[in-house]
Amino acid sequence: MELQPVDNLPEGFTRGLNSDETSEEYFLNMGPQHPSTHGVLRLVLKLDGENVLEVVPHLGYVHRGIEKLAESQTYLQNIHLTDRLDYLSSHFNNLGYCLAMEQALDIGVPERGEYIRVMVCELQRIQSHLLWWGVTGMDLGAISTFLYGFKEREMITDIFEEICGARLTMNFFRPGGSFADVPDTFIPRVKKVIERMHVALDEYNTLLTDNIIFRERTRAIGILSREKALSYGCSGGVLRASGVSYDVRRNDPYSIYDRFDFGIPVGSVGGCFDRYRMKMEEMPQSLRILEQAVKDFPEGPYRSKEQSAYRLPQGSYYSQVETARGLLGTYIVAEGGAKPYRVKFRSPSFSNLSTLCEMAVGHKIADLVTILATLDFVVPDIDR
Amino acid sequence: MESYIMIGFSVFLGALFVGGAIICSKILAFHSPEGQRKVQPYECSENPIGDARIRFKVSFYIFALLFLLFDIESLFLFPCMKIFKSVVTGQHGSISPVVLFSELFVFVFILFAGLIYAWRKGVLTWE
Amino acid sequence: MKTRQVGDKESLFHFWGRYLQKVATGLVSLLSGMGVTIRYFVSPDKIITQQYPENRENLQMMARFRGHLAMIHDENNQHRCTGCGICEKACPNGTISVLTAKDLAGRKVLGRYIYRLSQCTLCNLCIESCPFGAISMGRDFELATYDRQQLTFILNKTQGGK
Amino acid sequence: MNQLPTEKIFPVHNSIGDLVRHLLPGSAEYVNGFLTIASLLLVVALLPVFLIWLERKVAAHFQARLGPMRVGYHGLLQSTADGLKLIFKEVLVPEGADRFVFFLAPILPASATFLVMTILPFDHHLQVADPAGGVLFALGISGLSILGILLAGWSSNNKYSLLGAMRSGAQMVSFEISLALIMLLIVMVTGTASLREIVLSQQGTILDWWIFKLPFLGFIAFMMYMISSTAELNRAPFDISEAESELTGGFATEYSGISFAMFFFAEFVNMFVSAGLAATFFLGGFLAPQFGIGPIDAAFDFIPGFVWFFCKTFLVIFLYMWFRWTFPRLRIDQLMYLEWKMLLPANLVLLMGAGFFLAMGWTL
Amino acid sequence: MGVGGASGATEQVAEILDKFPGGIRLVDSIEYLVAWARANSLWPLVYGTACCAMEMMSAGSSRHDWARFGVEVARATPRQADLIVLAGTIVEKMGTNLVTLYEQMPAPKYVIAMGSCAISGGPFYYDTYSVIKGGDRLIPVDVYVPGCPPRPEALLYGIMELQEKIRKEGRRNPWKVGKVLETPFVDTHSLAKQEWLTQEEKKEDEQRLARARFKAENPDYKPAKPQRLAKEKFAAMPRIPPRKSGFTNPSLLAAVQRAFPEVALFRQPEITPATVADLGPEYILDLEIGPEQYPDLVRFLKEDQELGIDLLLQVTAVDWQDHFDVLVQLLSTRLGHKVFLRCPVSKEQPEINTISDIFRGAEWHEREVFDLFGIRFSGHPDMRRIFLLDDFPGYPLRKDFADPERVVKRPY
Repeated sequence: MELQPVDNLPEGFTRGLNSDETSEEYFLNMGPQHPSTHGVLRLVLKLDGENVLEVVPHLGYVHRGIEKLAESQTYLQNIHLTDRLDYLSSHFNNLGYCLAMEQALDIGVPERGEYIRVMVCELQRIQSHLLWWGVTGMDLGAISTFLYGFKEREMITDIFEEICGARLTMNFFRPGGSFADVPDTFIPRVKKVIERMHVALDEYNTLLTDNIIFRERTRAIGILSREKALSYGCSGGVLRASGVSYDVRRNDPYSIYDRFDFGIPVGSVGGCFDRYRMKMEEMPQSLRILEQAVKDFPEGPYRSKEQSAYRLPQGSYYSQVETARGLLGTYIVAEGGAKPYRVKFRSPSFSNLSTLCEMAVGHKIADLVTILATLDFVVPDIDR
Repeated sequence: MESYIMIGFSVFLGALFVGGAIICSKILAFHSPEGQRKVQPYECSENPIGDARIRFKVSFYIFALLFLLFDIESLFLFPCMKIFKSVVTGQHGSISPVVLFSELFVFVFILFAGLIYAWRKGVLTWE
Repeated sequence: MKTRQVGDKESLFHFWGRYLQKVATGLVSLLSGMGVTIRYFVSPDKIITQQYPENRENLQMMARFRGHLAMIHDENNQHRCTGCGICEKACPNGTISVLTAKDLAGRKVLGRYIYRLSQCTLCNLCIESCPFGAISMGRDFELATYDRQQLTFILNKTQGGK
Repeated sequence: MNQLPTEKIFPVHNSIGDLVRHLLPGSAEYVNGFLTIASLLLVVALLPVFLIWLERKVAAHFQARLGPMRVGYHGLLQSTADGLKLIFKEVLVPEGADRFVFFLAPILPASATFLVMTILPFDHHLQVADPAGGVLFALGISGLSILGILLAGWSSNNKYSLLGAMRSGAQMVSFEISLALIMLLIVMVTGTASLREIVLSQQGTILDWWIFKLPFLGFIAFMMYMISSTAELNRAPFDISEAESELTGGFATEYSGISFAMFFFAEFVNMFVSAGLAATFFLGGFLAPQFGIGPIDAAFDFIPGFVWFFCKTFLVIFLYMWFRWTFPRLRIDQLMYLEWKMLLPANLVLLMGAGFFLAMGWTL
Repeated sequence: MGVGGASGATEQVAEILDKFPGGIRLVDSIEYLVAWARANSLWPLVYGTACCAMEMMSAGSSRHDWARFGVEVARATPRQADLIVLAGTIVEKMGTNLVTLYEQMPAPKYVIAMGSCAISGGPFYYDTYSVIKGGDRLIPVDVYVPGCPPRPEALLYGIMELQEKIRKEGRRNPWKVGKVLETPFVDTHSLAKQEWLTQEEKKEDEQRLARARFKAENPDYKPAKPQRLAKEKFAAMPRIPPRKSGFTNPSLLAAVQRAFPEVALFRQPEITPATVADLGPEYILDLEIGPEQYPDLVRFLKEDQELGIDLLLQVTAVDWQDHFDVLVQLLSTRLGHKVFLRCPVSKEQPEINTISDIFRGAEWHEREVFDLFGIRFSGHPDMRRIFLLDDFPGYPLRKDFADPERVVKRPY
């Protein structure tokens, strides 16, 4: 058996394979069509047996040019584009965009509208985390978790479908509130979800969190130090797992989040298990917010005055929200007129994923899958 | 011996069954025209980088050696195990069960010591 | 991953203690996990599957479910669309083409309302923008076809259309 | 229990055989043997079809859903459809593959499964062959499926396949040791290596089964057998060689159509064989469970032995499925840790413990 | 591409058998059996690019459970798959991979286009430079399931339609590989309008007559006024600005100006910390600095302990027709304030120093800016395109980007 030299060094690699006799190095494509890259992300790995020596991610396999497209659509039409960024956080994306518009046009939101926003967003956070939990389990080989996670997720999806008619791409929020009021069944349904989730979370913890195999699989894998996490611009669970207590809802509150009493889980080590724990502990906190919101859910108008056409005054507007994955920044540059001059979404997954090269090196392929799972990214959110 | 004839016969039948299925499929299955990338090895839908016939980690061979060691050693135990019961029940009058057990114990103990040695040397840790 | 070895700073007794404890807690965690799954296995009432084609009779979509765009027609097959084209402008992806004609009185009326389901994102903006309440979201979802051309619909039944 | 006299040529007897014996004296033994093998072949051919359906149904019910429902009663014909489809599906051979080895690889484990089936004691007299070294035979044959996987991985000219093959090689090679040691334990306490005699050594009440005998040690041995045989079968949580989320298709990445079906087939027959061996070693094989309560015992005894054998085997198969649909997958180094640092020492200790019991002449 | 007709030995076997009495029956029943097996055993490929993949997963979840159709055996490798559900947008970069995937599936293989993006490009039909407008331009599609995304039930219905299609095919109606659409990208919206207008023009003359006659017959016809739908009215609400923490704009500006006196405020030529206060608490300090001092300022902001700025939100750019602005957005996780700073870059020579040595996260952001705006960052360790193919012509987010081959211009 002779080692064939790689003629063309794969893109992004600076060093080729170790050319000496005992070398066991080779390149391997992981993706764009791979079950654990969660969509179409391509990683080119330089491996030594099973050990990862270098990872080069290749993005853009679902780059749809949303930011260019947004420049040719009106402000209102752009809301439905934000659905398709991080489709698991579409309410958050809508909200972020609407907050920027509200800031520009000085539109207020009535009390009930704010409560709807908070509740719907927290439901979405749980929904997104449930999917993430299921998929994480599946990536680690526990297929049942995938279906268990989806069971409760469907309950929340039903709520969304009832309030806005869509299950995934909601296009629900508008500047000043939402396009429709919640039906009467909303609160009972939310109560049911809260009740069920408390039981379900116990089940999840027994099934996966406490499982010795899972613990061993995630222990001391993919450590991301506090400094690195900050330097890479991580946010959300990834940043908090590394010990930085930053949550937009707490540190830069939007909507009415400063009225609610909830905790921000913070990790210590910054490994895979910490990142996992962040998400698992965020769900009870979201339930806490929901419980408080259900208790004093007000009557009244659900949105403020509608405008026939939204024209933002010249200037640039920035808003940020805490999505299920981290900090989503919406930056709108307006030059007057019905269409924005430039729209930029600061997506959490983009920055979070960039730490992958740092974390995966020295681990095995199986650990790479664990790291990818706990990073919890959505590829269209990265590629936009 | 006779039983092995039957086993041989069933091997023949098994091969017939498996071969039949494969031949059946050969005749009846679809053959789509050759495409550009149809026969390219699947590497997540990308063009494979480099050769797939690669050198592989030495740890695999270490474990193969360990396997040989322990598997053969445990097979050495087999005859001893086979008569153990009859020794205990006194059918082999000449051998005392305690002596046999002691011999067995020494053997297994050496095996165990080897394992501990490998453990301490760090051979058993898959890197 | 660093695994400690025998005699690696901790006493043998301590090592075995830790080892056995790990085995015991590990086993307990595995068994309790198996407990969760078996509870699902033995209780058929926990099955939440909705058997779709079999339950067609009583399958009810949510009231606001957005399946496809539909034009509201009354019992005389009359619609309220005036052909103003606001929905066409509201649509982000050119899904709707409002093609107008002139009626006998010379007034602009709707000729043909073309709706391309193949391109529609079901965002609800056309319905929100319609000042006359002429269109709404249909709740059908069984719309799969073998031919992409069949996903272009003419929504108005009265004037201009075929 | 009625015991027929031992046979002259073949240790095979069943009712069909008895009939033939009457009709065609002389050639009876051969005809009888062929018939048994033919019926066995039928069982082997149909088993995976049923087992795959069962796996899918059981998985579904573990996951609060229904599983196949629309083909036949509760989807009974689902795996038949799958099998038929796979036969009529195109077989692709990747560029640069070693064609001969590529085609040979799935045939090996599939035909090897027939070998082990021959020595399983389905009933008192329903057993194709009962070699004196049956245990060793079973152990030896089980290695053949490793060979198939290694060949498949190597010949595919695909890095994922190769990774999967190497993983499974290391894994199976390791777990074979503890499997061998557990079988040795059984040989030691029974004093025989014939599977039939191992079953017969468990006659008596249910407490005479090896799982309940050897105070506590029997149960531990059973557990260890379950762990190592699951690993040997490449089933979750030890399915690292075909870990879908890591290696896409694992060793079978390049296999399509009938070649892939062969792997599938072998996997499920192997599972049956493993479970059958577990039933034989630990659960009294074809013996009816006896509780020492007259009428129940008589009723149970009335049920034919192969029914009991299948019941016990399916119980073990259910355990395999239960594991699969509950646990996450282990990493390869953890797998090695489990085998070399946990199971193997425990096995040796167990062996010595049982030997000590025996040598002391204590009741087991 | 272009998988022609499929052939198999079945045809030859059938030709021989057909000659015998009852042979047709036999072949027919085998055909039926095979079609039945194929229809009921559709193993999908684990493939999904965007939102529709979630609904595809939902279809596999306990609630909808596509296992009932025998579809749950999702294969990660195309070699064992029968069905590929095009769930999500297909972009140019993925296109070749998709064709590879399809070709690597063994025949017979089926394709379901799920959702608007896979059918026609959907929301990304107009004004996008990278999206392929419909999966059937690459591979033949059997069933189209509309929706955005379709409900799981809709996908199940699509699978049932596909089963129906498969059941009807046999030797006499042999397995057809569908055709790949090779129509150019057209603006269907404008096309329909144009067609309609020419059609109306032709009718113009006869209609004029009809109208005249109508007017003569009904001299005092008054058309009914269309009734406007009464919409719910809402009161305007005063906006309560969110609470801001950390440094206030004046103190932040003062701190920066102490170290960098040249720093200017974007679009606010006369800056003093006092005037900044008038811009309100929601205004985020938007500094402007020359290219020479730009990395130094970023470094200063990061390293100044007092300011506590530690997180890079993003690096991006804006095309102002005559020049670019490279934008850096920074945040203090500890204190909560944000600083934006921008650096003008000329269009003729779009090059600027990198800040990826200060914030590691800037590396990808700068690659993105390079990819979409064509601004080079000198000193960047890995200056490649990040999203688009290397041979993509031009930089799409520039205002003067035009690519008639890829982009269908919005008609209105």
